Amino acid sequence: MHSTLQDRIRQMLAGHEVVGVLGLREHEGAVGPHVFTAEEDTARLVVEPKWPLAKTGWMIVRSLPAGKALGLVCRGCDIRAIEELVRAEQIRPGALRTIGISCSAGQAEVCLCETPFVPGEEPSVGVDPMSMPAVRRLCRDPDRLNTWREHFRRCIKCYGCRNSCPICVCPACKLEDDGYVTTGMVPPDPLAFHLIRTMHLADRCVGCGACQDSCPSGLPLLSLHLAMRRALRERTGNLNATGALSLMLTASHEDGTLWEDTLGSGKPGGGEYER
Amino acid sequence: MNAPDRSDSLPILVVGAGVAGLTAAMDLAGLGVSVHLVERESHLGGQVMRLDKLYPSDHCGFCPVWTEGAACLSHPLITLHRNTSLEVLANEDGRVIALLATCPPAVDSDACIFCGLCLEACEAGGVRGTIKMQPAGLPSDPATQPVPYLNPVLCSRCGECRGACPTGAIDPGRLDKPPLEVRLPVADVIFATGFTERNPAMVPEYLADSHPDIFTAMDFEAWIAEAGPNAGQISRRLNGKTPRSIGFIQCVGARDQRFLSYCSSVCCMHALKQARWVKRRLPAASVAIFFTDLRAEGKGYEAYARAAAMEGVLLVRSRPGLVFRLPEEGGGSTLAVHYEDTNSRQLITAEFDIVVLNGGLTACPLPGQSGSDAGTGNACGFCQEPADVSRSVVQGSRAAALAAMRLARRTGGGP
Amino acid sequence: MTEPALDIRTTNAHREIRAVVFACRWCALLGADRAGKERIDLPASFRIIPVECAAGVEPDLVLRALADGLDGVAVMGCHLGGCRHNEANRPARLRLLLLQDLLEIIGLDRRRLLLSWGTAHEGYQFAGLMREFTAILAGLPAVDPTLVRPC
Amino acid sequence: MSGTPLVLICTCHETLSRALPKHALRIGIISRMPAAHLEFVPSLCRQEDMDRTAGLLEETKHSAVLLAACSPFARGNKVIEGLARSNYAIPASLVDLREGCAWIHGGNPEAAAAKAVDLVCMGLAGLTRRERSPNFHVQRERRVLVVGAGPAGLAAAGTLAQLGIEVILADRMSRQGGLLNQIGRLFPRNTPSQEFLAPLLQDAAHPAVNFLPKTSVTRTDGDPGRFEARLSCDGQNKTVIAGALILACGAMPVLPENHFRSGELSGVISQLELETRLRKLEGQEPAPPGITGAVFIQCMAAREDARPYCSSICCPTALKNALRLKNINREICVTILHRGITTPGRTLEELYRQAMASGIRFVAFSPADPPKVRGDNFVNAVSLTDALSARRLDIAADLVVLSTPLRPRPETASLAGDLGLRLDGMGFVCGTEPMQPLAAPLHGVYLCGAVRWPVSAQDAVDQGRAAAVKAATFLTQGGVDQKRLFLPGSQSGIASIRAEACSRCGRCVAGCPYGACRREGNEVISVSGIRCRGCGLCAAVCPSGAARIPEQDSASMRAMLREIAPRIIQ
Repeated sequence: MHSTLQDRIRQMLAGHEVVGVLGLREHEGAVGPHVFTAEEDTARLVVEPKWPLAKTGWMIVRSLPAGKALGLVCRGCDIRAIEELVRAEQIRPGALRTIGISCSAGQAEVCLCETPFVPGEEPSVGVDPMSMPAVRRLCRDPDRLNTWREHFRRCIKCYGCRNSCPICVCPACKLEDDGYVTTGMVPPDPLAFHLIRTMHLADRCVGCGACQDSCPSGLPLLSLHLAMRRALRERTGNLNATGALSLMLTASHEDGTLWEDTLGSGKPGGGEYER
Repeated sequence: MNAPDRSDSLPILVVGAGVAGLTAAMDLAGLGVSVHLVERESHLGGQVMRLDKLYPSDHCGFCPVWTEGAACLSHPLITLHRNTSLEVLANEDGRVIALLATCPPAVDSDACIFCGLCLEACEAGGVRGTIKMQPAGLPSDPATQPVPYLNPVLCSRCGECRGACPTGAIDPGRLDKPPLEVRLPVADVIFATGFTERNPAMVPEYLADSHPDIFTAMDFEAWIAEAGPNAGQISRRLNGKTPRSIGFIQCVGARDQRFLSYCSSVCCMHALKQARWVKRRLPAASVAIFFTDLRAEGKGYEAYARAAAMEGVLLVRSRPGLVFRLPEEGGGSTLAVHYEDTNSRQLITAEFDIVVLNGGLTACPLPGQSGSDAGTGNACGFCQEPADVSRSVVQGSRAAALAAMRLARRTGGGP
Repeated sequence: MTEPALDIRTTNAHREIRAVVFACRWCALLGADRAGKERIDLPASFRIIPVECAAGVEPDLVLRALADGLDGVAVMGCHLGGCRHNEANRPARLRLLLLQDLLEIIGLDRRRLLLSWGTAHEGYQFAGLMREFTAILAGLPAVDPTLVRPC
Repeated sequence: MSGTPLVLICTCHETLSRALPKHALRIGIISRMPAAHLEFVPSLCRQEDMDRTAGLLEETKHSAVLLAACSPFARGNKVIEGLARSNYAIPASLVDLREGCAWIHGGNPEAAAAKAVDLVCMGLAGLTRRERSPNFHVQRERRVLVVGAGPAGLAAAGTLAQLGIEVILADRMSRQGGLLNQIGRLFPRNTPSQEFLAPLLQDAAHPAVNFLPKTSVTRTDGDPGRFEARLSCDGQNKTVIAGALILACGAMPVLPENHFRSGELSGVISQLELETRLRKLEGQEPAPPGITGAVFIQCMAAREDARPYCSSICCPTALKNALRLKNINREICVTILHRGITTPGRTLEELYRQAMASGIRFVAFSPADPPKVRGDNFVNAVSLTDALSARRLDIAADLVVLSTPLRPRPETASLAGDLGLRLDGMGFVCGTEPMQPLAAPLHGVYLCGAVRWPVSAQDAVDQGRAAAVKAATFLTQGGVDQKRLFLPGSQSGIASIRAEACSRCGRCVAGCPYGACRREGNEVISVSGIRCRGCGLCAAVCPSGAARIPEQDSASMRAMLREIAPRIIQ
């Protein structure tokens, strides 16, 4: 598989389809992102460890002149992120040519990933995040508020989660706005800082785990996002794991409901209240 | 570009501020034509304000109308005459003159601040119950503020209330004043006088008026309205108990050679709406509609009727011949409806706790027309042809269009 | 689900409940107004902020309100199908239901966010909702200051 | 005093002082809002009070005024409007201390006073940060594009022309009149359709009406006041600019597809075909022989799961044509098989009575047991069970007429889609029920006739006139700020998008219920002032806080929340 991957990159470079291909390179014993421009370079291409590259790709593509494209070696989550960025008009369609690699079952388990594969490749086995004990503990346990409080308390407000997130590309961020998150306060107001971020990603998170990977305090942010994604899927009836949920929260959904309150008691005719 | 000022030309008179009249007035004003809108009641919106819900959206009845009414009140080109009736429409030398008579109520609802001091003053000096808080206009109208109502029969004209009122809103002296008459030359008249519900007692076999649990459709609407006396709860008028069964009898006095030969057009959907609301609030109650032809021809109506049937509303093609009392254990009585079931082809006598009589809606007569034929009047809404809200507002706009076209022909220019 | 009490000091003490109500001016605001006209006596626990449409209520602001230490937030709009803004309340409902889900995920009681679509349009209904909401909030611990503002 | 906000607290003729003691309010407010200047007034709502208030404001030069009075639905709005009329425009807003506080917390004066202080402080916090949406200028082309020249479209065009508005009347056919050209006579009065059309055609032959035959609309863009419609006129592309659009493109008949053996037996025809035959028959003198028994079957392909609606025109049409057959030859046995005769109202019910009186027989059938058409090459009978008597009937027939319901035209969906209009489950276009059934949610777009729902020719004409008057109203109100006119005391504003914060992610574009937010080229997302009605959905879904409604800005909302937040935490 590795060699076919290198072949495809060489083909891409040889055909001048792209100005270069972004992938991982082993260099002097360390692995890091690299834009391969020469065919012979590709010998040093590696695919491990998992390293979400969508955001790096976005940064490079942004500065490319029109008509130029970049190749990107990426995983299922990266492809979803790129689709999302194209939909949000952050990347010109076709400016990022993806070369997908599916993840192993082991990697999927680490990433709590339901869909660790790329379109066109043999689907590999994913995991149901909500069945994982660690996630259940965080999102179902009766004492979870305490757990989350301890986690949120360790936040150093480095914005690493936002900066690494392939979806967070806003030029202005509410997390830096004193109206929402008190400036100069560390750790930040958790209800505001972390939950606002979660709400913003509720219908867009691709589950890449970049936020969690980049968090110096080890906050289990991915579980939060995955739990939200599941909640949205259950609410909208869109239970296809790979199905795009994007814009679910802005589009209109008709159902037969007429009157509703979440207490379930103020309904017409309930009338147990004297005047 | 501003709307041309037509304030110098004669206004158009719109008689009736129900949904049709309101729409006609708003459309004309929107074209820059000045309008005088005459309403017999003290509130705008007409019969629709008495509806708790509208079919087929199940939208609250008053709310959309209330918005239109508010817009109408603040429109600079609309002059509103409340508590006013059109007495005579005369043709004098080719000019149409309307004679309006206004009876201002004892309480000026524009000045009243609803503080209730008049009540206290009256209770101290007068007969209890002489002044009551009640919504201006209709008891079930949720949009208007309850204002004091001075009962002209009980009132001793002592004037205590006037003394107590901080804003001078109440004046028992107004009770005895003759109506204020105004002569108004108008360019054109649009009638939108709407309908009234005929007393179903005219149909002897249905016992109307003789049992508290026999309602007319509009009474029942008020009885179960969320803004009504029971805050949306459904109970029997006889004893306050929850009804186990409710029967709706359609075409009462309508499509009937003895009374009104026509179809009132809105009652099938009206009954379906009430039946669905009953079912929503009392899922256990059995609800039946006895109809002649179920007329659900408008936009979304058939789907509404299907939904009603799905929810368990029993639809029976039948014209019951008789309603009578059945003695109930522990006193009182329920009602029996005697009908021929066209499905089983048997004569059935079914017991109902509540019977709603639906059908006899008659157009209000067009006022001011006796003796003179102004010849320019055109009618819209129910007074022209039985119509529901959606049809009435279209007819209202159409009447405005025709009046504007006549005006344009006369003055030789568009709006 | 009930929230675990995190701070003993804030649970037992008699405290003043504070909630904010974002009320759509076409529907819930009328209900609130009607309750006022009828002089229905209500707990003084809520403050109303009128909005043009429930769809204009930012979930972020709801979170901010909770982070400010308010016990609860209510968002009240028109009945579904009766929105004055071309059905804008339907996606709003989904957004806010999801926000309730989020509260539940981290362990806060979802009832801290009350959503009402058309059920608050009459005075007595608005009053009923407010009484019940206040009672529910009174039964919950105060929004834990250490969660709100970590020390 | 200049530059400070003024708080005017109305004591409602001292009736509120019991629940809200003045000193408690004064201490509470001044301690939290030291800059505010506080005054108690006995009343704000009488005209002289408003004049006095306006005079006071003019003298004292306060930066803003907060009126703490009663509910906007009681007198509050009136007070605000009264001030606005006084030509002294400073930021003003209203908080409701009566219905919203004193009257509902009378049982707990201490809490009521505390809440009143909060409400006033919230009001001040919001007021001092509040902004106003800029006024926008709307260009309104005094020209209306009417799509469809059937009875509805013709009536709309004729009405508009007489009101002095230019009309482009486009129809896909070469001839005006729409479906009426396929129909000989119209219910309820059996009017020849050409006679019915004549005055409409005459009105529409106005110089202000430009009729484009063989024209279809391929795309519509632009905003209310200036729509751009791309037309295909007899194969040629053309773009027209119109201030408003009227959709009158009608519906199409559902013709039988082997229903009741229509393809198989001769003598089983659609109502539409009967129209053609009747036209020939009615011209003949004396009455031609041939038909002895005619059976009409109603609700063909309607009121069933696949087409779950009543097409509303079929019953009166059948009655009219049955009567025409009777007029040709009284000896013809005419039977109408129905599932309930739908003739609501006065005139249609009269038609029904007339049909009964003329000897036409009515038999109800159940949809579960539909009539069976018998015959061999030629129809000779219809068998059915009378749903009321349960008797089996065999009715001799040499003509079976199947009712012809209407269904939406295929182009309706794309036309509606371009304008962001919703279709109902059946594919007809939706207006704004219940008070504006002919107005789309978007300003400047109106519906009439069968594009909205099947209607009679007369109703189509009425709707055409009604739609025309709505369009004329829209175009006439140029310069008048409709929003202020229609929503007195409204806080609704117009969305704006801060370019520096916008990522162009398009969430507002996807969510806006009026299509007001949109991408234009590579620029930031723009908002159409006339489309926007200030619901604020864009602001709620914008992740970067770029979209906002100035009147309902999150900064001022946040400031209000700060006033409510528990003091200890602050």
